[in-house]
Amino acid sequence: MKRYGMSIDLDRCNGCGACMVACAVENNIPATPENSNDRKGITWIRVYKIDNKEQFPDRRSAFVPVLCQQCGHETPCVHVCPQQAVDVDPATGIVGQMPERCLGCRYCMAACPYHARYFNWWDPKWPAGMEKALNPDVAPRMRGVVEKCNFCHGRWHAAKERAAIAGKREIDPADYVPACVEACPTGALRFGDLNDPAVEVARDAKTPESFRLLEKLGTEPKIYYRSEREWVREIANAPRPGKENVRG
Amino acid sequence: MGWIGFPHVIYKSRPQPVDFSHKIHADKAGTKCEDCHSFRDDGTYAGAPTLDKCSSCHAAAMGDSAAEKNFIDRYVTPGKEPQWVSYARQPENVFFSHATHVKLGGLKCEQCHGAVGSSATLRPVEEDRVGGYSRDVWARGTMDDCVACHRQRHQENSCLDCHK
Amino acid sequence: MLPWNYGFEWNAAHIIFLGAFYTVLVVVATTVVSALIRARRDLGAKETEAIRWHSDFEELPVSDRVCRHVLTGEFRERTCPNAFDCRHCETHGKWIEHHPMAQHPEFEEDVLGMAFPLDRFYHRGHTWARPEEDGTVTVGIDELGERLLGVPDAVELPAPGARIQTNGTAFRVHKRDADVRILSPVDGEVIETGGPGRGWYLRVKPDATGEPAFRHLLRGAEVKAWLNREMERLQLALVSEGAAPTLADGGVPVDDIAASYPEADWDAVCGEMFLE
Amino acid sequence: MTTTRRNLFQFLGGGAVGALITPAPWRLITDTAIWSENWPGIPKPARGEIRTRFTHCSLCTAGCAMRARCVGQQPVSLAGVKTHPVSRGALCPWGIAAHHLPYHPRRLRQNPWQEAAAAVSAALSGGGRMAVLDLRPGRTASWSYRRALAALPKGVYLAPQQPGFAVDLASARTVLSFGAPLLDRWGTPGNVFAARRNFRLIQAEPVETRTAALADEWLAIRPGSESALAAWLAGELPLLEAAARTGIEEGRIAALGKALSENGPALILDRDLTSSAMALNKRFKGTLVARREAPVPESWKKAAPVSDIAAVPDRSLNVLVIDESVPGEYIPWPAIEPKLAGNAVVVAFAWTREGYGRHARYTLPAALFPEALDDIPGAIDSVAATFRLSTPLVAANGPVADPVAFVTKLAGLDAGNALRERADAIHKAGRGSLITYADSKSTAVKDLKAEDFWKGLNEGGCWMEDAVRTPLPYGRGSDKSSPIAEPDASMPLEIVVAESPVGPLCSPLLSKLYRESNLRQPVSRIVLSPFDAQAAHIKDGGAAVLETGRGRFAVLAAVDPGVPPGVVQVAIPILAGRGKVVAA
Amino acid sequence: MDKQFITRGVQRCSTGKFLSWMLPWAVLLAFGLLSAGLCLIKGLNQTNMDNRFAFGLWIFLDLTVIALGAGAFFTGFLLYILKVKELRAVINSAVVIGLVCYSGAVCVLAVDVGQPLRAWFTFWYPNVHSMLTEVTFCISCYLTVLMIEYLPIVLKNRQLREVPSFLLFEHELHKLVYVLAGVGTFLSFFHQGSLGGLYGVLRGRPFAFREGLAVWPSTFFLFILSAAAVGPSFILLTTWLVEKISRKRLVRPEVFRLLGRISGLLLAVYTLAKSVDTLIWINRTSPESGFAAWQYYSWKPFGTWILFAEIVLFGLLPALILLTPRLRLHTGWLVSAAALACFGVALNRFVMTVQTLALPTLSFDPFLSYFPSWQEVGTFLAVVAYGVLVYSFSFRYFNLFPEERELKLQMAAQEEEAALAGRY
Repeated sequence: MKRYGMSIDLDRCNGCGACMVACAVENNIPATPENSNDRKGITWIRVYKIDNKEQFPDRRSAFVPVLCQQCGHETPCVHVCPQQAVDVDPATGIVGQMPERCLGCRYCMAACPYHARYFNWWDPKWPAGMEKALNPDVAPRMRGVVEKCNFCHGRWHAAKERAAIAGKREIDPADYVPACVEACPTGALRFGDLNDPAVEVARDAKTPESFRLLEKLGTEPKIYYRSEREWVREIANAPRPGKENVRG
Repeated sequence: MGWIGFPHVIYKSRPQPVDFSHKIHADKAGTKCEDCHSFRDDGTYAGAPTLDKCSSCHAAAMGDSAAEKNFIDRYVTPGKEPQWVSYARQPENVFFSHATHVKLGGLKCEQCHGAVGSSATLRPVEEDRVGGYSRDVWARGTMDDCVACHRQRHQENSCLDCHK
Repeated sequence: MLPWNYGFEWNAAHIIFLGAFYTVLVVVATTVVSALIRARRDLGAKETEAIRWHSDFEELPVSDRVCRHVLTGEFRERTCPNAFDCRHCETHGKWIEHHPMAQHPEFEEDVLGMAFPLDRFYHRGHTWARPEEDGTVTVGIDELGERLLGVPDAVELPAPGARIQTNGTAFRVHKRDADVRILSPVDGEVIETGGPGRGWYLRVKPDATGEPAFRHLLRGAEVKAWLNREMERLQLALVSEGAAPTLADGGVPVDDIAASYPEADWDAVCGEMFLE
Repeated sequence: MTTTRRNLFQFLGGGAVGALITPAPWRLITDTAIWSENWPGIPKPARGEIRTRFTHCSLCTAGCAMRARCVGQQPVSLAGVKTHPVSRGALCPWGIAAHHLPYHPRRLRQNPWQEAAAAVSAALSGGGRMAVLDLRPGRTASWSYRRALAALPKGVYLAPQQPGFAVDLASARTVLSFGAPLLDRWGTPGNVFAARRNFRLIQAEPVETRTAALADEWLAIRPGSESALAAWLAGELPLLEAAARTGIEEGRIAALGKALSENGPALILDRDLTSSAMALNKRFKGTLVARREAPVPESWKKAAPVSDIAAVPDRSLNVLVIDESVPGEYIPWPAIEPKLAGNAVVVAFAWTREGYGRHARYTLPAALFPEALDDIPGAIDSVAATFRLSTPLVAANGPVADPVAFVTKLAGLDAGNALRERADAIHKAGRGSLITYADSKSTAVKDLKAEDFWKGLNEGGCWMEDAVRTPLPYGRGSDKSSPIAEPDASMPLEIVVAESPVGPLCSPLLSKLYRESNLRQPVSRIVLSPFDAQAAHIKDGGAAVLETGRGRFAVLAAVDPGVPPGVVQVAIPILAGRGKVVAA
Repeated sequence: MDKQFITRGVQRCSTGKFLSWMLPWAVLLAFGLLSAGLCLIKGLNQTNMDNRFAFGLWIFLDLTVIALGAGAFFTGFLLYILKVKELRAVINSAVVIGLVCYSGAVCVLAVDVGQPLRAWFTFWYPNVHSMLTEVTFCISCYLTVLMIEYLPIVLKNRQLREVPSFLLFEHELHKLVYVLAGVGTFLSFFHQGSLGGLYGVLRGRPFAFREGLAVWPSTFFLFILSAAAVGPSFILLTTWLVEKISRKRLVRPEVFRLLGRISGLLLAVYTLAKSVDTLIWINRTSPESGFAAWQYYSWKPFGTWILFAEIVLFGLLPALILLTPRLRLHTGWLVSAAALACFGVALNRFVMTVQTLALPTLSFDPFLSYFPSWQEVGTFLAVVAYGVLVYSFSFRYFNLFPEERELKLQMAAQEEEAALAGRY
């Protein structure tokens, strides 16, 4: 039994957005129309620009990549789905969304505290010819269904197949790395099996600077963040209302 | 009445480009399935063989059957790939790994594809008019059949095992 | 939803949830189906007229459902539980045992200037039934009824041989915008039909003869008391249907009331008076 | 009457019940669901054999190595190559989706080659002066231009000024950057991030850019006062005054000086690598090295010199061919226009009409990555000379015109296989080695046959000179820092470029970064401090007009207390300078 | 002229007048259908909902409408199960209102989902742990029940009952209607509840999350209570409205008061329960998930006033009015209290849906605002128009208020007495 998870070093992330683009390319996520906005766009992983809410010159910013946190306990989106379109794979701990089963009620989106689920408000559209460049390992979704990060399941399938042809049941960890992790130029993202104490992700998760978003909700997310900066670690907690506190 | 007439209403039948006989090839050429339907190095399944595989033998007519002559004239000589229609082409949202089923699961081709290997002729593919799926995956070998086998072998974890 | 559907498991949650669901479906379906079956049965059993009368009777205002003995002042207060069918009314039965009705004299009785001969029985739907020597019964509309309808625009009579039953439709009369079902006073088979001009409408071969067969009909002294009540009702009906209260002082109704109240919703008035 | 009606009802009811026991309705329901799976208009990704091919990104001079995952011939995704010594497996968002570029909806579709050629030769027939503006000098194509122009009478080769040195980040311990976007697409990202762990980064700039946010120390310097800090470092300004001008307390300035001199080797950078910053490097023994270029054939040496646009006499150009087929440093049109003679023929080779195409008489569609075969000159931070090809992955999608062929044809020169000649020249020189990615091997050029060398290069190999650090003689450029700029009153605001812009030409998916999220600042938006916004009566999200030396631009204004007063933050490099903002 | 279709003995306006009343509503309905059609054909991008505001006006509408429609089941329950005979006067009207509300809600839901073609998946592959599954099953079943309950009312039409088979079916079905009432009560109990549960179970939304019994959060029971409480109020309100619009006496004042009393009683209980629940939530549930309750109310405009309004202004106040016999005697008080109660439940549903989504969960979330697009509003209006149309039609051709005729005669009697009094 694996427990795939990710560790994200916020002191390294420079907010370049390579992960977001790589994710969109890997998972055949189309661009939304010109008139869309940050609230209707689809980004399985989204890098938020956050700051310490101070004014110049005390303002300090950081970048926080947020993807599906792959909650491991009472996964909020799973038990609300009326027709079993969402499930947790016991073998990998990955929360999977089945677009073909989804009827687009969006209940799961209301349930997700991380806003990591995205709805296809438009029919998927690619510029003429670009559909040739789609990734064959991931089926494009139709309008009106919810989708989200599944740790690049297409790559997991490919890795399994590669193992199978060699007659192995276990995949080679090097064969399975999500697109965002592969793309991260600063090495801020790391991916691996949290159950395997040898891999660095599992070690990152245990460092004192590491934390998870909204840990107190008790949903056991599998995405660990870390930062040396005190004010950045604050984001683990509930919002402090009063000031408008987001720019990205 | 409805039960008989119905299939014709809902399935559009698409004939194969060439009247290929698995039987003859199996008998005469004594070939095994994987000789033509092979795996690639990365484990992906190559599906129906390409023309060069055929023309390696059929550069010139070997027998005198009309089908073969027709095949050579229409495809081999002009070097045009015949457009085979797949019987069991899975829907876009399905990930099916032959490697996993054959190498790890130890399944025989017949278990899913039936006696295609010994068929003397290629039946036309029946394609669902609304859904566009082949009848073989949509009416005969549905997801329920996959699930049944997977449950039996305790190979069922989540939707994304087989969906993509 | 079904055991062989993907995702179904034989666990408590599924069994309870779907169990409840199917129970509901079954209950609802059974209800509807049994209603249908019963309705068919009733249809077969020619219950239509009876049921119609019963549901109509239920719809009547309480004031219109008073027992005949209240009209005569014998009882102080009683609503009829039997839809005006006294033949099976124990109370009525007991009462007339102890207070047998006086033999009614043979002369014409005049009530408020209307002729109500006592040689016949009156139905509260303003029809009368007169037993003839040959054992048949003649059915007609009483004077007040006649005056309400005046000269009918049209009359739909049942064909001879048709069956009519007490409180069921005897025949229909059209007047102005009114389309009135005249209720039958007796059970029996129509043998001859009359009409407005001839003073009677139907000759009926009754299923039963003798006093009990007519026990539900008004007679003798009751008639006057009943009519007074009817005049009040007519009054009320006319007022509520928009006619000016003119004969409030108990004046004698004119021959063709309909004609004298052109503004009144005559359909409603007749519906009220003919207990429809 | 009623009976017939009853019959009707019975018939309908019976029909309904009857239909339920036929397969029809059930089948229809399921089919609609299946139909909704293959929702109309959803493309089916091509299936086929997955192949891996290698190339180099030509979107900028970093030329990062790329591993392309192809279905058949069609690349479906790109990734960096860990074994590449410079780019080290890193790609920027622009590069990651670069394989979408050929399908860019705003790409040029007509190819008026004949007309352009005719017009040009007509203009030249009277002995007119022809110039080629090459946005990315140092390529083999650039050499071809220069050779052609040398052959032409009065041929001029124009190109943006290239620094004569390279930056050796790896050996620096302390880096002072005057607003150089070190961590945001500067140099070769992979190289920078790798080196980043070894030096202390002090970022001196007015706004908190991505680089400032991740710098070890951010000197929030008063806009426009960088020169003052530089002057103090150059020992030309007393500490007190420097502090007064820059708005940074003396302590920190002093500490900065200390760090640079004691925690060396130091390195001082600024956005445009101006001579003054280089002068400071001389003072603090900055780790700059001489720029090295891959060998070229002897026969090419007779080539037109690289001349600066400013040096060209006004109204003297009759023909100007602009090669913007690969993005490079964009020379603003106002600097070019005066050099053109009346009715001069301007031909631009571009992807869209949105660049120089707006001013050119003819805009010819250039092949773009990954359609074009091209080589990529070394980036500012590549110490050793390299030679790598951007080998095409797909056939051109639509008509394309080759600018080099266009120019060389005029001079009757055939530069058809210039790349091959260059490769052979490199092979002949025999230095360095070829790094191939498929097998991640590095083979000395000496051990390769010219054929194999060329083959290796075309399979996405990279030739790299064995690292030889030749210290910079620091001869070039005055060692005096430039005079301290005095802000002019008419343009009260300092325009600071805080973003590498999401330009018009990138994969449509880049919208994820600036439209579908708020990660990057759209080119159409400026950011102001609440103070300045209030002064100009602009509210957050309101429309505004930005006035600069280059003209007036309609923009959307965002208000952010993180921006210092006196600064307007933009995402278009050429706007850098001073300006003012007024409400629209 | 449609007189022969109108129940005998009741006054209805002329056909022309009726049509001119229906016309504007029909137009509104047409507009609504257009906007709904746009959402179905072009997709939900027509709405102003987005990934953060996944639910909008429509869900609010559904919850409210279904709460108000609860009068149907509750009246049925009181009349047929608890044998509160007086309510016979309004049951038909209640059924029609229920039918209108539920069918309207279901239609909007069909537009609200992204893939209506797959709506049946919920039945075919139900996730029995999802509150939404419960809602879907119960509502669709209950809608069927309501239709069946509506049937007798239709078949009682003066012309239809001339058809013997209709007459008999109506008669027999009406005899069994108590079964349907029972089933309806059962179903309503669960879907009203699970509509509350819908939000109560959202562990990821501490503002909505509540502890509870077994699988049901406290909101499950609160919703049942509030729905049962305002159901009668809404019937009272509508009946009063119809009386005003049609200028007729339809039910006896006693019935009004009875409805008021029932409503008041339940409202009082609800308010109490709600207060207790709120206290538990503020002091335990919310802090345990890392959210201090004051945080929710420090985002303008949703200050603590909204909590006050919900509990005191629209809960306690109407409850007290309705429970004060002296005030109950005045229609004015009765109606305004009922209105308050209805508004209260609407507010509660608004808070549960819209405010829940507007509040940030991540520390760097902004507080969101959302304004529906005209397509959403149009669809919303379609439901209202549809309701008015169906109700008006039923009111004209079916006997929604059995006591109407009797009351008419009574009034005639009074008039006459007045006339006589004038004479002597």
